[in-house]
Amino acid sequence: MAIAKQAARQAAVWGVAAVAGLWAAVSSGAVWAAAGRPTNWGMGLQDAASPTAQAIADLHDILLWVITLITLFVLGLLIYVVIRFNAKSNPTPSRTTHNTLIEVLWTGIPVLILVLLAIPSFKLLYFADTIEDADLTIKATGRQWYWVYEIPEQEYKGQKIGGFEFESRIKPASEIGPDDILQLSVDVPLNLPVSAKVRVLVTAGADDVLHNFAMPSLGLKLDAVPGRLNETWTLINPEYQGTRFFGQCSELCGKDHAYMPIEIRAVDDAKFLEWAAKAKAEYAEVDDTPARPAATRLAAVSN
Amino acid sequence: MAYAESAHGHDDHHDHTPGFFVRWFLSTNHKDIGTLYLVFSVIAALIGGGFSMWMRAELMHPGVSTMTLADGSPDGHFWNVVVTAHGLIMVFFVVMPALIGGFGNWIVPMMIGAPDMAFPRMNNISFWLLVPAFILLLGSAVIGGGAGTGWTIYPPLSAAGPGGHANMAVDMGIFALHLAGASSILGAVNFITTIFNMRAPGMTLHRMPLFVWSMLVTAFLLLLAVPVLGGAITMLLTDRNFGTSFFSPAGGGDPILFQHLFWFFGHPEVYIMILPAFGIVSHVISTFSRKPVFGYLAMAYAMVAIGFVGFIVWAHHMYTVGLDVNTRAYFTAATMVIAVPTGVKIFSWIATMWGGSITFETPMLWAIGFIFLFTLGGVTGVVLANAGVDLSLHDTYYVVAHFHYVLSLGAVFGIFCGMYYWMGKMSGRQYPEWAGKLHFWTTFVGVNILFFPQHFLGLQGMPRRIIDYAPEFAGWNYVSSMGAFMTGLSSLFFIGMMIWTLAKGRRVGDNYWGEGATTLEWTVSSPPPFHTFEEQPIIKEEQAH
Amino acid sequence: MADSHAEPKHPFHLVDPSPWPLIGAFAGLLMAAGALAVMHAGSYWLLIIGVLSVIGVMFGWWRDVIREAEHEGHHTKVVQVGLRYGMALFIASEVMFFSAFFWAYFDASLFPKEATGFIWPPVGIETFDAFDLPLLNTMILLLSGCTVTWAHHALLHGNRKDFIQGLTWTVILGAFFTTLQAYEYAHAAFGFREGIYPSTFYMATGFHGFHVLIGTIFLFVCLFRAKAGHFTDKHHFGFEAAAWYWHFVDVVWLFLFAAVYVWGG
Amino acid sequence: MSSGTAKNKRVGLICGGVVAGMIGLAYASVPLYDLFCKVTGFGGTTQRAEMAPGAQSERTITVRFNADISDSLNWRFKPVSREITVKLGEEKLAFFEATNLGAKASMGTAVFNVTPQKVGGYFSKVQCFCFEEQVLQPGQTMDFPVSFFIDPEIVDERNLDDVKTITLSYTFFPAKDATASDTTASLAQDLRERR
Repeated sequence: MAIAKQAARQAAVWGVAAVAGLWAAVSSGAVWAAAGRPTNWGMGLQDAASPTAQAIADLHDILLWVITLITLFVLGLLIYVVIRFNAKSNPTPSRTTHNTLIEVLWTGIPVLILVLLAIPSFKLLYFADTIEDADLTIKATGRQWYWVYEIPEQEYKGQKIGGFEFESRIKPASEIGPDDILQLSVDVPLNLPVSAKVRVLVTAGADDVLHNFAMPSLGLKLDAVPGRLNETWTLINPEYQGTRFFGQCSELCGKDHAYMPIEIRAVDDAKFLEWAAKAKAEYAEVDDTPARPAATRLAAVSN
Repeated sequence: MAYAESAHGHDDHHDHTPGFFVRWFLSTNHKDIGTLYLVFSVIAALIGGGFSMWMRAELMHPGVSTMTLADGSPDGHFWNVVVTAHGLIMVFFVVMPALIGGFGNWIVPMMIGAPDMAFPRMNNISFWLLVPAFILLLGSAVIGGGAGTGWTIYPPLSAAGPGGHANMAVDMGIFALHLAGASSILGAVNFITTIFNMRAPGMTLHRMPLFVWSMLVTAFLLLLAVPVLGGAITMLLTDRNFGTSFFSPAGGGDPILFQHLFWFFGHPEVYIMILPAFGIVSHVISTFSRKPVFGYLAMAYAMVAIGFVGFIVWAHHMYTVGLDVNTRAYFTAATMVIAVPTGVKIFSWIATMWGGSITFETPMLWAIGFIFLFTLGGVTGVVLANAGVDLSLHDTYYVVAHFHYVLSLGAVFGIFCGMYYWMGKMSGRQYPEWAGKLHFWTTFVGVNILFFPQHFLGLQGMPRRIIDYAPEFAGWNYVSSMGAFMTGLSSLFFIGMMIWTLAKGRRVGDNYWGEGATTLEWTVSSPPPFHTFEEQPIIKEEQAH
Repeated sequence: MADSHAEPKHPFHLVDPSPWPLIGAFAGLLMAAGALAVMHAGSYWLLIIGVLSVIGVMFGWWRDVIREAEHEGHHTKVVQVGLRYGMALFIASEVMFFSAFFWAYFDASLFPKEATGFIWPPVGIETFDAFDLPLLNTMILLLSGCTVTWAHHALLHGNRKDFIQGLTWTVILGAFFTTLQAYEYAHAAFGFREGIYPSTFYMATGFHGFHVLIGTIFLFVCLFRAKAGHFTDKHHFGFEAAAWYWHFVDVVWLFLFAAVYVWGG
Repeated sequence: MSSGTAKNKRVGLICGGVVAGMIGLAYASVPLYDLFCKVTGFGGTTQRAEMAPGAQSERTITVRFNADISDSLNWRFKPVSREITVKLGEEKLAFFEATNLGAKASMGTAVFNVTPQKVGGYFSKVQCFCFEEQVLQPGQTMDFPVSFFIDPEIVDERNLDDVKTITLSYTFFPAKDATASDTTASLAQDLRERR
């Protein structure tokens, strides 16, 4: 009896230690994670490269600890009960069916834990939703089955840029280079400057279906809905300059849902401006020139 | 009605069982209808489960190997069709028929000491409606290239417009859901009426066995949730075929409205699938611990609370559609609340075992497995409840892992648990214990290998519902597929064993589980007579639980 | 078979095996297949067969129920309580069915900012004057609610003549309502397919109209049964169910009238 | 039977009373409803503002414009200016411009929304071309003016303090076929065409 008990205790301790070790490794994530891309055998979130992604990772770490401990607690209880109260160890069952104190506790303590969890959760939620003024605005339009990126005409770092849009499609296997990732690399990636607050507008083609613009390392995920513009923001932390970020459409959108990846290259301001200038020359220009100057309109309507 | 006339013609004696056709096709007997449901569910599971095996085979390695077009290029649409069919079959034609139609029909009347269900004839149409529904659903996977919309059938993908599904497949799917929905609603009316109106004298609501409680709550969820789905898919149908604009932005409608309506049904639906399993597990835990259920009232009202809260958390499936931040905050908070009654149930089960004298027959293994795996699935639910974290996890394999832990390893473990617990009661024959244990351990290990790595894939950002993935996801996908095949083989073993049991299993007496099994079904023979409780038992003590 | 038991020791009704559920389920399949044929092949005959077989099953099934209740004495007090539960729950599910359409309506009308430019009813939609035909319809339905209650009271007092009279008036008013509704549809200034307003309007009022039709038929059957001498002051759940259903249809209309015609007009 | 008749009379009276009451309520519902709307500011048509209150605050917000168009409309549809800066409460006028590039006249209808989502309730339009169906002849260019203001009450909402830019987005869809007004006839027609 005593030996059984001791063995049980030992088994429980070892089990807890092993699982906790594994999960701690997962939660730290450092071993497997890489920025902007998944890693084979990776077990945690991708490296956080934006403030939102960092906040998500932080909350996820807290949550992972809490849920791991709860699961281990339940597992521990189960193991204990199985060993201590099996028919051999405990031939005569008790008839206990009520214990008010413990029932109040196991209702109250979870409530407390959830309230405590709600605080960082809401902080993250409102943080991710807060948009101070953005330095740059881009628009992503989901279509079956590629993305259209538009850099609207705007001023960035004192320079007038934008006024162009381009299509970004999956890179076929035959063109995959050594730095590319099959399924995730695109023919024309979107370039974004690091350290700039970017307003991301997301929609789907007016005659299209739902898509979802997702970039795990940047904590971005937003539905693209026809006839409706959604807005979010991101900021690529400066140390990720030069990184290529990969994401995928995350809402079932038909036949080639698996084949509409998203690729963003993080560059510095100079390179970004260079890219924008080149892109404007190269890609179909968005025709923004009005047919008549604005002043004549005002006169016509001011009634 | 030639039949009914002739039935009156001869004078049946007390326990006369009708002939084959009448018994199985025109049945008004809750046990026979329950058996029909169980058989139906097994057949549907073979198809739905077969689809999942195919999917895992396809996902075993990067690249597309089996689901290709004639020229060898990937057939993404076919993949979507399989995903859709797997989801709809498992939800509507496997889990619900097994837990509600099968065990509910078999056990609820016996547990409350009633001779049958309240509306035996309606009970039969509840079953038979599933057959045409299933035919239509299979049609929707075949005709016109099939419906590749996902089980959520979101427009505009499910609409008839550009980029959607112009052919008949989605309409067939909609009618399949209409018929299955009618079946569910009629079944729900039947269960509620039976439970309210036909309890044996002395069996107050607070003396009712927990499985009956779980069916009562489930039936109310069905009654109130399914018609909303009916309305939603009717609007989808008219949008597709008659030019209305409910979900089309061009006409002033809103595709997001469909998601609201769908999840107002869809969220209660997941509780519909899990609550009966809660009920079964409670009985099994109590039986094999040889102890009454701990905190009976809390257990019953926790289910009521879960059912109620289930109606006010639907938008947590829609965190990324562009909902207002305050709305997301509300749904985050409301969703987290579910953890409280669920926790009460988990702890009460453990407390039931605490101080007991536990033996580990097969049903008990499934019940303990259920508690652990459901806890695991539940806590990842707490993670997903946070709208902020959902920015990373929405529509990834993390979600797939989460809902398979609560449904595939929760509800389905509940089904196996009930199967082993009541198999002897229903058939009069008992499975070989070693085989049951082998099935449990292979399934337990298999499903964990199958679904646990999917958490990692989700955290790494792998979206769900994709036919092919980057080589970076290859490792865990391979492991997951291995787990799937192990589970698949284990399930085939189960079916073989059940057939063997029906033919050659050891015969058992009224109460083959002994003192722990206290509910009324253990007072009748195994299998029970064609008509049970010709005379209603009288419940005096709180013996019911 | 239940009646052939020597003497049942419980008050419940163990129904004989019946072919109707099986046939009914497949009649449902036929109807669904017929609807598919209409939508994708433009052919109506399969739908017509489907609908007729569903109606046939309903007829046969409920004829059996009536026989069991009237002539075979299976509907004991307890069974009647069960039937009451059944009908009430069915109506509850119907309420949820309508709630989906009201949801669609309020989604479009309360939050019109996305699609209809903050305006409800949308520009270009000429709505009905709520205090014209719709008000008359409201009065008709309310009046029919009164006549059905009159019939019920008469029945409770064993006054068969008034019972039949009240029921007759209810059926006439129900039919009148449907006629007026058809007239309204025929004179609507907007077509079924002209955007979200007509969609919600026709869907909600159309399904209501359909329920009125069902309710009218239900009451009509009760009228027939009443004339055939069915229903006593103690045992008349068939009629009561019809009356409940009628009141439900009535209440849905009041919501429609208030929300769609008055508020949304 | 006599007591029964008396009772029937009473029931009849009650029914009559209920009917009379309902008629009364139904007629009273219009003024009551108007009153309700005035008090709560709630209702079908009140969300479109009649007039801007005028500049109320030094806080400015940049309003950017976004235009999308359905592929099945062969139109060019663009905002005339990319952005405008407004003071809270100040009414501004902005233009979108559409040109029919096709060879046939076509009809479009626009839907709009504003982002971020949370400011939706504070963005008021005085006049717009929102849901109206617009016909453009081949080659025709049409202006679509929108006049709007930002509700000054936005300052009271702490949650909106971060909002410095609002995006106003329009999407043009082809208008639903307006000739298909006769439901049943056109339905049958449509079904035949489908076949």
